[in-house]
Amino acid sequence: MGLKTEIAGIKMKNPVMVASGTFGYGEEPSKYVDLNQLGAIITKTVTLEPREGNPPPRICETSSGMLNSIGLQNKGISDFVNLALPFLAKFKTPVIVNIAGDSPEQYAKLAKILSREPIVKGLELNISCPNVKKGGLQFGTDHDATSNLVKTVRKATNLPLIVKLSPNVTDITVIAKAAAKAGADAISLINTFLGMSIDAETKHFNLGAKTGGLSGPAIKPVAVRMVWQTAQVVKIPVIGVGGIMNGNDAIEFFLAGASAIEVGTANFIDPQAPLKIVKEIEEYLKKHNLSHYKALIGKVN
Amino acid sequence: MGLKTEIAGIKMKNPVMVASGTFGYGEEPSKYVDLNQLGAIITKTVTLEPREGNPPPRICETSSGMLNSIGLQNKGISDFVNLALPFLAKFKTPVIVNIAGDSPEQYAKLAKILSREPIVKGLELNISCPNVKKGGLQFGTDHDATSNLVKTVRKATNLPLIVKLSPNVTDITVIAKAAAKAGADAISLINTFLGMSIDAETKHFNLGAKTGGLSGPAIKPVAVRMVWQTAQVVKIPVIGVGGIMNGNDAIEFFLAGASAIEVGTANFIDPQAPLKIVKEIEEYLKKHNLSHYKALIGKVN
Amino acid sequence: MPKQENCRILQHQQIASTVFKLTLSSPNLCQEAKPGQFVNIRVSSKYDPLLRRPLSLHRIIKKDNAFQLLYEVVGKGTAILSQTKPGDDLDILGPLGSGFSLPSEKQTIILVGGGMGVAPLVNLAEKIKDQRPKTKDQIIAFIGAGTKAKLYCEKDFKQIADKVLISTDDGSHGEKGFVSDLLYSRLTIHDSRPASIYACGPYAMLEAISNIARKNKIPCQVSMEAKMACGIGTCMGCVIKTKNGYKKVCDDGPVFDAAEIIWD
Amino acid sequence: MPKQENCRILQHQQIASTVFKLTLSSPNLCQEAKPGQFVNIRVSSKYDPLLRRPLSLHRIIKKDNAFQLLYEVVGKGTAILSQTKPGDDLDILGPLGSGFSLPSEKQTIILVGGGMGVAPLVNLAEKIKDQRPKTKDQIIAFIGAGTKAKLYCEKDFKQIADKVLISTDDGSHGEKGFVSDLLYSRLTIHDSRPASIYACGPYAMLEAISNIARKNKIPCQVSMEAKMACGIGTCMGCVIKTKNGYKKVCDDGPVFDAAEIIWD
Ligand SMILES: Cc1cc2nc3c(=O)[nH]c(=O)nc-3n(C[C@H](O)[C@H](O)[C@H](O)COP(=O)(O)OP(=O)(O)OC[C@H]3O[C@@H](n4cnc5c(N)ncnc54)[C@H](O)[C@@H]3O)c2cc1C
Ligand SMILES: Cc1cc2nc3c(=O)[nH]c(=O)nc-3n(C[C@H](O)[C@H](O)[C@H](O)COP(=O)(O)OP(=O)(O)OC[C@H]3O[C@@H](n4cnc5c(N)ncnc54)[C@H](O)[C@@H]3O)c2cc1C
Ligand SMILES: Cc1cc2nc3c(=O)[nH]c(=O)nc-3n(C[C@H](O)[C@H](O)[C@H](O)COP(=O)(O)O)c2cc1C
Ligand SMILES: Cc1cc2nc3c(=O)[nH]c(=O)nc-3n(C[C@H](O)[C@H](O)[C@H](O)COP(=O)(O)O)c2cc1C
Ligand code: FES
Ligand code: FES
Repeated sequence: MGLKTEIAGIKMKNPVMVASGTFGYGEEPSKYVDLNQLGAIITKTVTLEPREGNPPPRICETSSGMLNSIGLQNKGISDFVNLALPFLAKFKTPVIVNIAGDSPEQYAKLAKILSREPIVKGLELNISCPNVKKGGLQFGTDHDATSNLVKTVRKATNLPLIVKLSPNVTDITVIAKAAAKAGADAISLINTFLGMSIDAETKHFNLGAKTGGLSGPAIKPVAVRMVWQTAQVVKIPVIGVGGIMNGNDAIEFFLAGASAIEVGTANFIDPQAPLKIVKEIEEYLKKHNLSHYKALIGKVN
Repeated sequence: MGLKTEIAGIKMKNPVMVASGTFGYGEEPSKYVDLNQLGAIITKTVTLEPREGNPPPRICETSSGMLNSIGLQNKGISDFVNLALPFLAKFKTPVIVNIAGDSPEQYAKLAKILSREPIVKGLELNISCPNVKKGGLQFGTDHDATSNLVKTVRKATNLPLIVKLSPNVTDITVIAKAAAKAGADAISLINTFLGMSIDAETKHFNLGAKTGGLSGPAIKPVAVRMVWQTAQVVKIPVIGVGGIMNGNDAIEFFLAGASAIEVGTANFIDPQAPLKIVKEIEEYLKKHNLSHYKALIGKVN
Repeated sequence: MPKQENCRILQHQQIASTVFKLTLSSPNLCQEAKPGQFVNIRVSSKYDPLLRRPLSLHRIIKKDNAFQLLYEVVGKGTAILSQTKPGDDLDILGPLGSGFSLPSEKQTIILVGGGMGVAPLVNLAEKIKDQRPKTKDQIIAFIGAGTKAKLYCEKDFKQIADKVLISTDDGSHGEKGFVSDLLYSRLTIHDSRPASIYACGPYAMLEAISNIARKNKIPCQVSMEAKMACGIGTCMGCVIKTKNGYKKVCDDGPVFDAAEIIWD
Repeated sequence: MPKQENCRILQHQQIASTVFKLTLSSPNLCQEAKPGQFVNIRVSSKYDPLLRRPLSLHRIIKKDNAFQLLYEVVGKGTAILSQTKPGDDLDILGPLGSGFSLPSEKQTIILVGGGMGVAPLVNLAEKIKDQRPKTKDQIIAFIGAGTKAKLYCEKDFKQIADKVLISTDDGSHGEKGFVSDLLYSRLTIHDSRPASIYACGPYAMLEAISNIARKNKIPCQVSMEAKMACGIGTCMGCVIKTKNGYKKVCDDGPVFDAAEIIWD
C-alpha cells in the first residue's frame, strides 16, 4: 500500500530503514522484529581493522535524548563479511553497509571489498561520527574533505552511495552540495550532535570519552530543519534521521523533504518501533486519502 | 554565602542571571520573583528602531524543549530607555542590556546611547539570534564578522561587553577566540539552535516564520560541551546558558568551566526557577563543604 | 495579584469520555479572579511535556475558596492532568490575563460558546447574575458542539440564563448546524435594547460570530487561544494580529474586542 | 526466547520507604527465565525519561505464571514505576542477559548480596533449592546493607538458606561492617568442600568479594551493572572492561566470572 520506493537505486518495500549503530548487524533485534518488514537495514559502522571503541561509561541519558560514545567498536571488515553478512543474507531486506575509515583510501578499500558481496545493496559513508578522533567528523565538517572522500569512494565502487552528514556544522547545505556534486546518490542526515554531560555529585564526566553524540527526540527539530534546507538544494534523495519515534515524526520528515527515513534511538526504546512506524504511515495515508507516501515529500506549507 | 562574584567587571551577589528574551524587561516576572535576589537581569534584545517581530504562531513545544520565532519584537531603544530602565532602576540588581542591530554601526550606536544610562552595568551583544534575517546569525557564525563587530562596539563604549554566541557553528572556539581577541570582556553561550517543526495533520509549519530557535533541557548537553570547549581556549569568563532548570544543571555548567550562568526557558516553566537555583547551589556548596562556588569552575574530571 | 502557588485538588470528576471537571483550592484566586481569566498549570515535573498548560477559569466557588476548571483531554498535557487525584497539589500560575469587561449598563447579554468554549462563559454568566440580581437583563446562552455527547454545561446555563439555545453540527441535539448560524438566525428576534456578545470557542466560530456582531453593530468580546510559553506576558510568544499590531493573548487578552482582531 | 510484551501488574507492594515489590504476569518469562537474568522496562510513554530501566528478576512464581521485581526508587524512572497500579500493563523486554551458571557438582553455595543486590539472589537461591532438594548442599547467604532499615529479604533467605549472616555498616543489625568483611571473616569456617560465590551489589563490594574469592581460590560469579540503552546487545553501550576486551553487561552479562573482570 503506497509505500514501495527506490532510494539511490535501492528498491525498498517501504521508506523506513533502521539507522546505523542502533540495530547492530540485525541479529539481536531479529528476536523482536521481522527483518523482512523493514525498508532496509543499515548496519553498524564497520571499519577495516577491528576497533575496541571508547572506555565506559558509554551511555548517558539526557532530557528526551541520550549521549553515546561507543566509538565505532566493531570487529573489522573481514569478521563482518564472514559472520554478519551470512546472517543478513537470510532476509529479503536490502542491506546497506555503513562504513568509516581514517582516510579516503580506507573508505575506498572497504567499498571495494563490499562491492564483491551481492547481498550488499548500498553503502552509507559515515563521515560524521563525533566519537572518534579520526575518520569521523573531520571529513563531515569540511566541504573539500567531503568532496574528496566521496570522489575517492565513487571511483572504487558502483554501489549506491549514501553520504551521512553531521549536524555539527554552520551550514549543512554547503556540505550536502559538495557530497552531491562529488557523486553521492543520496544524503542521509543527521548523525549525532557532539554533547557532554557531567555528574554534579561526583564531578566526573558521565562518559568515559568525555564527549558523546546526542540523539533522540531532543534533536528532532534541528534534524527536520536540516532536512528541509538540504532537500531544497540537492537533487538527490535526502534521507531523514534524528529523533523519529512514531509515524507522525516520519511524516514530518517527508513533508520537510525526506524521501525516506531512518529510525535510530527509537529502536532502543521500542524494538518494534520501525514496524509500528510503517503501520502508522499506512494509517496516515488512508486517513488522508493518499495513495502513496511520495505525495507527501516536501509538501509542507 | 560563597556566591558573590564579578563577571566582566560587573559585581553580582550570585552568578545566576536571567537570559535575554525570557524575562522581558523584568516587569511581569517581578510579580513572581524578587528581582533583588538575582545575580543580574539581562533584558530582552533591544534594537534601535521598533521591530514588530515575526508572524504567529511563534511558539512550538518540542520534546524537552521549545522552538520560538519571536523575531526580536521590541519597541526600540528610546522606548526602552524611557520606560523599561526607570522600572529596573528601582532594584539593586545589575542590569545588562542585550542589544542587536543590522550592522556593527547600529550596535555601536546602541552601545553609545546605553553608556549614558548609569543603571546599565553591561551590554550583551546578541550576534546569534536565529530568528531575524539581519542582525543575528550572520555575525555569530563568522569569525571575521564577529571580530569586526566587537571591535566596533568596543570603540563606542566603556561598558563591559558580553558577546553571546550561536551554537549553529562548526567550531565554537573559533568564534569565541575572535570575540575575545576583539575585546569582549566575557562570552555567553549558547543562544538557540535553528530548528523546525511541522504539523503532520495540517502539513503546516508549526511556526509562522517556518524556522525558530530551539531552547530548553533538550539542548543542555550541547551547551555544556560548548562551554567546556570554550572555557579552555579563552581567558575571559564564559557564561553558560542552555537548558538550565535546576541547581544541579547550574553546577554542571560551573564544572564545565562557566563562571556564571543564565536561566532562560526555565523562567517560563517556573518563574521562581532562578531563585530556586540560587538556593540549590547554596545547598550543594554546603553539602560538599565548599566555601565558594568558584571552587567548582572548570573542575570536571 | 496573580500568584504562583501549589493548589490542592479538592475534586476531580470525569463528566464525559474525555472531559474533566477539576476543583482546586485557592483563596487568592477566588479573591482575585475575573471571568475570562485563566490559569497556567504545570502538569508534570518532567521535561516532556515541558510547558505549562493554560485553562480558563470555569467557575469560582467562593464559599469553598475553590475554583473549577473544565477541560478536554486532547494531548499529553491534559492526559497527565486527568490522572491527578484529590489531595494532590498542582503548581498553578494565576489568575492570568485580562478577562471579560462586564457590561456597564443594562443590556441583553448574549453568550456564545462552542465546544469547550463554554468553560469560561459559565464563570461569566454567574458573575453577571451575581452582580445584578435585580436587573431585568436577559442572559441568553447559545451553546453548540459537534454532537450531543460533546455539548457541555447545558444544565449550568439553564440554571443561570434566561434562555438557552442549542445547536449541534449533526443535529443530535437542538438545532442542526453551527452555533454561529443559530445566533445569526435568532438575532433579529431580540428587541433593540443594547446587547453585548461574549464568545468563546474555536477560531472559525469566533470569526463567524465576530462578523455577525459587526454587521449587527453589537459589541462583541471574544476569548482567543494561542500556544503559550510563559503565560505571563514576558515571552511575546502568544501574539495575534490586531489592528493595533501584535497583541499578547496571555496578557492583553485572552479576551479581545472582536473588532480589534485581524482575522485571517 | 526473550520477548517484548505487555505484562499486567498483579500486585505492587511498598515494602520499605523507598522499596517496592512488583508482581507481573508473564507465562513466557516464567517459562524462560534463569536466575540472574533481568527485564528492561519502559516506565513512561513520554520521552523524559527516555530509556528503559533494567531490573533483575527477583522471584519466579510458577504457579501464578508471574514474576517479581524488587526495586528501590532512586530517580525519576523508578519513581514513575512506583506509581503504577495493579491492572496496569507494563511494556517489558525479557528475559534478558546470561544469568548465573548453576553449580554442576555438590558444593557450598555462598550468596553475597549488598543493598538491592539481594534481589536476583533470592531467585537464584530458590532455583538451587528447587533443583536439588535432596542434596546436602549448604546454601549460606551473606546479606548486608548500610543500616537495618535498608536490609531486605532477610525472611526470604531465612526460609531458603541454611545459614543467613547479616551485616550493616552502622551495626544496627547483625555484624557491624561491610558484608565483604563479614564474608572474609567467615570463609575459614567452612570446610574444604567445593564452594561457589554468587554476588550482587555495589561495585566496590563486588570488587572486594572478587578479591576474597581469588585469594581463597573460590569460583565467583558477580552480577554487574551498567547504564544501558538497548538492553538487548545491539548498542554496545553497556560494556565493562574484561580480560577478553570490552564485554556487554546486558548480553555477555550481567553475570560474569569475577576473575574475568578488570576492576578499576
Ligand atoms: C487562554 C486559554 C484558555 C484555555 N482554556 C481551556 C479550557 O478551559 N478548557 C480546555 O479544555 N482547553 C482550554 N484551552 C486549550 C488548552 O490549553 C489545550 O487544549 C491544552 O493546552 C492542550 O494540551 P495537551 O498537552 O493536552 O495537548 P498537546 O499535546 O499540546 O496538543 C494537542 C492538541 O491541542 C492543541 N493545543 C495545544 N496547546 C494549545 C494551546 N495553548 N492553545 C490551543 N490549542 C492548543 C494542539 O495544537 C494539538 O492539536 C485554553 C487555551 C488557552 C490559550
Ligand atoms: C542488569 C541490572 C539489573 C538491575 N536490577 C535492579 C534491581 O533488581 N533492583 C533495583 O532496585 N535496581 C536494579 N538495577 C538498577 C536500576 O536499573 C537503576 O536503579 C534504575 O535504572 C534507576 O533509574 P531511575 O530513573 O530511577 O534513576 P536515574 O534518575 O536514572 O538515576 C538515579 C541514580 O541511579 C543510577 N542509575 C541509573 N540507571 C542505572 C543503571 N542502569 N545501572 C546502575 N545505576 C543506574 C544513576 O547513576 C543515578 O545515580 C539494575 C541495573 C542493572 C543494569
Ligand atoms: C548508540 C548509538 C550508536 C550509533 N552508532 C552509529 C554508527 O556506528 N554509525 C553511524 O553512522 N551512526 C551511528 N549512530 C547515529 C544514528 O545512526 C543516528 O544518525 C542518530 O542517532 C540520530 O538518529 P536518532 O535520533 O533516531 O537516534 C549511533 C547512534 C546511537 C544512539
Ligand atoms: C522565547 C525566547 C525568546 C528569546 N529571546 C532572546 C533575545 O531576545 N535575545 C537573546 O539574546 N536571546 C534570546 N533567547 C535565547 C535565550 O536567552 C537563551 O540563550 C536560550 O533560550 C538558551 O537557554 P535556555 O535553554 O535556558 O532557554 C530567547 C529564548 C527564548 C526561549
Ligand atoms: S505566553 Fe509569553 S507573552 Fe504570552
Ligand atoms: S545496553 Fe545496548 S548493548 Fe547492552
